[in-house]
Amino acid sequence: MTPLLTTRGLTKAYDGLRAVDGVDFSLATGEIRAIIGPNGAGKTTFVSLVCGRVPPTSGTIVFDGEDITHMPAHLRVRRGIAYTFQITSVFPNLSAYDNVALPAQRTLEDGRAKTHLHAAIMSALEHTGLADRANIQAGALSYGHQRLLEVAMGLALKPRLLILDEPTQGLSDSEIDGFMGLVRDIASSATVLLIEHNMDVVMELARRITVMNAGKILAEGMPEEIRADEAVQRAYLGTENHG
Amino acid sequence: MRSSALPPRILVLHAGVVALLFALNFVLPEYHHAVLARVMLLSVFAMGYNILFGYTGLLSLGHAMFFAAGLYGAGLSVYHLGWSIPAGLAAGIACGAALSTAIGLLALRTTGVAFMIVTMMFAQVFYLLTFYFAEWTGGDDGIVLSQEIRRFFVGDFYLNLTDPTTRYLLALAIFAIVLFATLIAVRSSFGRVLVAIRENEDRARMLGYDTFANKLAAVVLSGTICATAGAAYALLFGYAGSTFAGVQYSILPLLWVLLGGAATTLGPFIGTLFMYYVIDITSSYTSAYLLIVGIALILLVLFFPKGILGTIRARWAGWLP
Amino acid sequence: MAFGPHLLLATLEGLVTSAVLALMALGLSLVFGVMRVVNVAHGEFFMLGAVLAWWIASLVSGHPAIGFLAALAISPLIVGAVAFAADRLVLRRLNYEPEATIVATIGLLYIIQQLALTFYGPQARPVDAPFTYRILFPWFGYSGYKLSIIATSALLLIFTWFVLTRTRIGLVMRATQYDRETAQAFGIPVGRVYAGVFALGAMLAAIAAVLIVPITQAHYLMGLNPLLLSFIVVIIGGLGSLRGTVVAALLIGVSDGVISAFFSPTLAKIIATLAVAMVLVFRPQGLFGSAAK
Amino acid sequence: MTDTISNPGPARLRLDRRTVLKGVAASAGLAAAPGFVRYSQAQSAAPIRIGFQCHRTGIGAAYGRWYEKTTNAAVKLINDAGGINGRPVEIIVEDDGTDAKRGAEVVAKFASQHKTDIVYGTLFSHVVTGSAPTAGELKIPYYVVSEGYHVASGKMNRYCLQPGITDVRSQVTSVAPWIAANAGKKVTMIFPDYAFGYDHRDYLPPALKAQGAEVIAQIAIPPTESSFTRYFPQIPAETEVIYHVMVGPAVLTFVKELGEFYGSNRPQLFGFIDSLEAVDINSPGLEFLDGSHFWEGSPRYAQPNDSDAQKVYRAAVGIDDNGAAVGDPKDVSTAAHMFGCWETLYVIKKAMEDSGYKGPEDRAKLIEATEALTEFKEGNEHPQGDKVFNGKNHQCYGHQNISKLEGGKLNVVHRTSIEDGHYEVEADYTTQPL
Repeated sequence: MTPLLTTRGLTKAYDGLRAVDGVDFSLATGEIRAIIGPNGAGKTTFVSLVCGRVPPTSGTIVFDGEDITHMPAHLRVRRGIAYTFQITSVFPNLSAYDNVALPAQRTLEDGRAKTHLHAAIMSALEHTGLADRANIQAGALSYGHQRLLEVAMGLALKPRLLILDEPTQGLSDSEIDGFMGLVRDIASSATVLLIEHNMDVVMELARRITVMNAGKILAEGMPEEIRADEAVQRAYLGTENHG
Repeated sequence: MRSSALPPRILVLHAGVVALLFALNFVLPEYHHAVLARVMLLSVFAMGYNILFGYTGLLSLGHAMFFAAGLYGAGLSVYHLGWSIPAGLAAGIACGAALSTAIGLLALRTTGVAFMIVTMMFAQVFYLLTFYFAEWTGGDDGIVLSQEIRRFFVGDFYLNLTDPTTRYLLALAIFAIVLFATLIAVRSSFGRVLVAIRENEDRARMLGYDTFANKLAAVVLSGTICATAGAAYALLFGYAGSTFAGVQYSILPLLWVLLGGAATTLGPFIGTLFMYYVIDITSSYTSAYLLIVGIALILLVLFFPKGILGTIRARWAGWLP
Repeated sequence: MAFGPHLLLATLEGLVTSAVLALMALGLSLVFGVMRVVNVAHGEFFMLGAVLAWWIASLVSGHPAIGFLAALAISPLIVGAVAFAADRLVLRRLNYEPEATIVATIGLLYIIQQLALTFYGPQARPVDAPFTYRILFPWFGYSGYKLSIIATSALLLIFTWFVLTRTRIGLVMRATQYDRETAQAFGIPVGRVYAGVFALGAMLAAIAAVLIVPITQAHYLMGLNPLLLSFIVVIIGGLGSLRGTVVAALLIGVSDGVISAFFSPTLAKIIATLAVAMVLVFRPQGLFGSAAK
Repeated sequence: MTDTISNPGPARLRLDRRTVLKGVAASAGLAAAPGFVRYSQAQSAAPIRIGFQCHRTGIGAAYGRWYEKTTNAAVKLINDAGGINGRPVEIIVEDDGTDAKRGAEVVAKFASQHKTDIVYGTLFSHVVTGSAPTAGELKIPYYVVSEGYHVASGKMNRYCLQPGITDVRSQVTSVAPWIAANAGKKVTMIFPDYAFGYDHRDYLPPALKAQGAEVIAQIAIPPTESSFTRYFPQIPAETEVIYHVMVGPAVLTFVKELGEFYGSNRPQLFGFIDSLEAVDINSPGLEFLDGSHFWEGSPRYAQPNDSDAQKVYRAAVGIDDNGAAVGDPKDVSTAAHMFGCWETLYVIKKAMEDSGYKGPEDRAKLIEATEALTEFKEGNEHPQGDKVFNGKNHQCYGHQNISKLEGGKLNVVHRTSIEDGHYEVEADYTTQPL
């Protein structure tokens, strides 16, 4: 099976500092993949390159057999790459409903048809348990609900690849449990790429784990393999208390 | 804002405003009747500005050029080419659409304060061009469309643009069309995207929107509406001059919109009306009316930062579009 | 006139424009850089500086230089005080919100302009230059005072640069510019810094005005054009970059002068404005410094 | 309609017939038009209301202030002498901000809010042009004191008149012979790149050509400019006369820079005093103008041969022998133009008396009565000098003064004849319906 996403020699340099340094990466359809690594390892930069928020210095990105290296971000989204932000960035002055309406109207081919749009919005909101909060301004929602709304917006994009950047940060334990259920649910229809610090969540959800350090891939494998990997332990032990 | 269909009370409010303005045609004293006709046209200018500034969050200081594009597009084609009044109106609107497309393509490469300055500079170029081509435009003196030209037949229907009632009703028609067009546009999915761009452009892009194309559409829509106001102004009031391309006519719609309430459909009208009467009344008592305008602006921004309608929406009527 | 001398004259004229523009734009740039406030009333501070210069000079008898120097010393102080008060009374209460401050400074513009019209009048009034010396080139004569403006402006710019980069005041300002919250956490009195920066920006405009008033006269509507030009300089130069501001002022001033040597006056203005607009369009981050935050 | 001008007799008869008809129409409309009731009830005592469109703010404010002073002085004299048709005159002032749009609004405000009988007093030509359509539509007589060629050109409408000041085209034409004979044959023009400048640009070259002189360069300065030196190299070296007509606050800069550029070795200078209205001619930097010549409508400085009427006028307006406000030598007047306000008010008075003007219903009669005027005699009503009036293009023509600046004063050295300013009049407003 051809992988959904591959990168070859992907590099991003800022003033000579290589935040992402020659990454070769491959992701199979239907996978739940976690990327872990210490702070500053280049995880967020890497996914930003994939979704097109940041232009690469060199290297190629192929999505579903198509070279998207120089494709503008919004076209990548239309091809099925969805990105949920590390820092919550819902539209605070719009209602939760309108927040979800934005991606939903974009994806629906018949997006102008109100009933279909409405159905799509409500389905995403129900999926994330926010249906009863549809008319509340997003800025007035609790932090946990804003994170969920972020996911609902990602879902409404009907993504083939959903990139979740630190989705559980700031959530309570019970919220995290619910969240993991949600991700598993999503994985039935989309490939998930997850940046996560919470190792419990990673071990629980991910089928494979990629470890990054200093802009490079340090290791990759099944959760157990990663847990046993000496290089990984060194990298983590060397930078204890990274959060 | 559950669905994009217009909720009844919003429809009633807007239809009610239009109906009220229509009724005022029959009861207003002569002077205020004439003032309101002018204010309606100027508030169309403000509504156009509001699309870009209020809803899309792009602060332009060059909208006088779009107003003036309509003004001259209509005025010059009627004056020099002998076009009919309806053709002149169409020419004015077309000029505005063409100019706003060109300006949008260039100016939207910038953001923030740079966008503000670039639009201001393009407007300055436009202003100077009206002098450079003074042979046609009449420079600051401008051109006068004679009364004869402004009395004409559309089919069998006689229109006399020098007649106050005709003028009032035409101004109202344009006002109503633009008001409802704005209402529909801002409540459509397109309007939602514009607001999303205003709130967080990067996020909107990551939802799959071509934000450049959407911003360009907003500039063109906004510029075309402003040009409509300009074209109608030239034809209804019979005058086109470079004053209208000056920088103060770029600042005025900003003030009107901020006063009435940015990103509210009726705010531009209320702001224009309010500002007009503040100047009109105070200037009768003192030549220092600019002082009063200045103080009023500062008090307003201190105590009603969201403008008149914006404050009402925030405190009492969240449903206002 | 032959082309060489023509170009020399155009360049000299451009340098004078640049010298005044650099001071004024620096004021605008500081206010924008540190406070993120687009001060639309900046041109009125310039006008106020010129009008006060006339008033002060008319109170002082004796050699014109005395009146001029008194104006140069006192006028910026008064303008600075007005700006300080405006910051405390209005801008601070608006929490320096971008849109609100634009409206407020437009209001301020109207107020200052109207007060100038009421108390100073609609006339254009000159201030005597501190000295009159006409430099005689083989092809044309040139005002010695104008050349002295270039030198004075250069000295003032160097002084400002020194203050901004080599003193504690500059450090505090840069810290505030970099991150308001953090600066506050480190015990920097951000409120006072803001008021001070706003006053300083206005004072720079006033100094520019006092320098120019012996050649262009004080008039209550004189603020608009310099304001527009300063905006352009600030953006072209890159926000908050002193070096960029100076270079951009030079570029705008001299190109304005030189372009006018080739075309009819109105066309020259059109071309110069369009050229600068295109620079902004195709290099939106300005010629120097990074993109606006 | 030509006989209306050449032979006022029959016109008067026809006016009367029309008056009757109008009177019937007016009384029929009275019940429905509350605005007119006041006039019909209190016709004899109610003042005649003149709306004064004044440049109180904006770029024309310096002129506006003196236009207002002159207007008040003239109205006081008119009222002291019994008013117009036995009714006092009341001036209602509205500021137009020297803005074309606001100008039109102000005219509408006079017509329908203040219900003034007429509108009067505008100076800046873009305000006149912007306001004229409104005046025409509201059928309110609009007497301007602008000196622009707009009214005379026929581009306004029948309700616009300029009976108190000669238009620029005529001014330019009348000074051209003197320039060619006394200053030089090769002329370079420097003028503002807007309407006021265009009148000079268009009409000086043919007028000079007729006198065997020529314009060798025209330099139009854009309206936003505040510094001029860079344009001076465009003045050809063979220039004998620089003809300059800058207006606005930048004019002092212009003169100073010209002085620095040329030093004492300068071509002849001929300017329109418009540049230096309300500016002290002895301001620092203006020394350079010493010995140069200016057009003046009415002389700023008292002249040895001033008529008694001129003395009365100066005393009434309150300007001293130097043309500054009595008691404030720094407050210099706009003497070369503001006499036009005075004279226009007296023309209005004459026309209202001729037409037996009673109220707004007589506005058409007032226009026709004004059109019927042909000449104004020098005297207290017309202190600047005698004038002829053309009822067809609604424009008056008078003498112009050429003054030399010497010893810190402007001394009149030549006074043109009315014929000097003659040009072919093509416009005819009297063919338009009222």
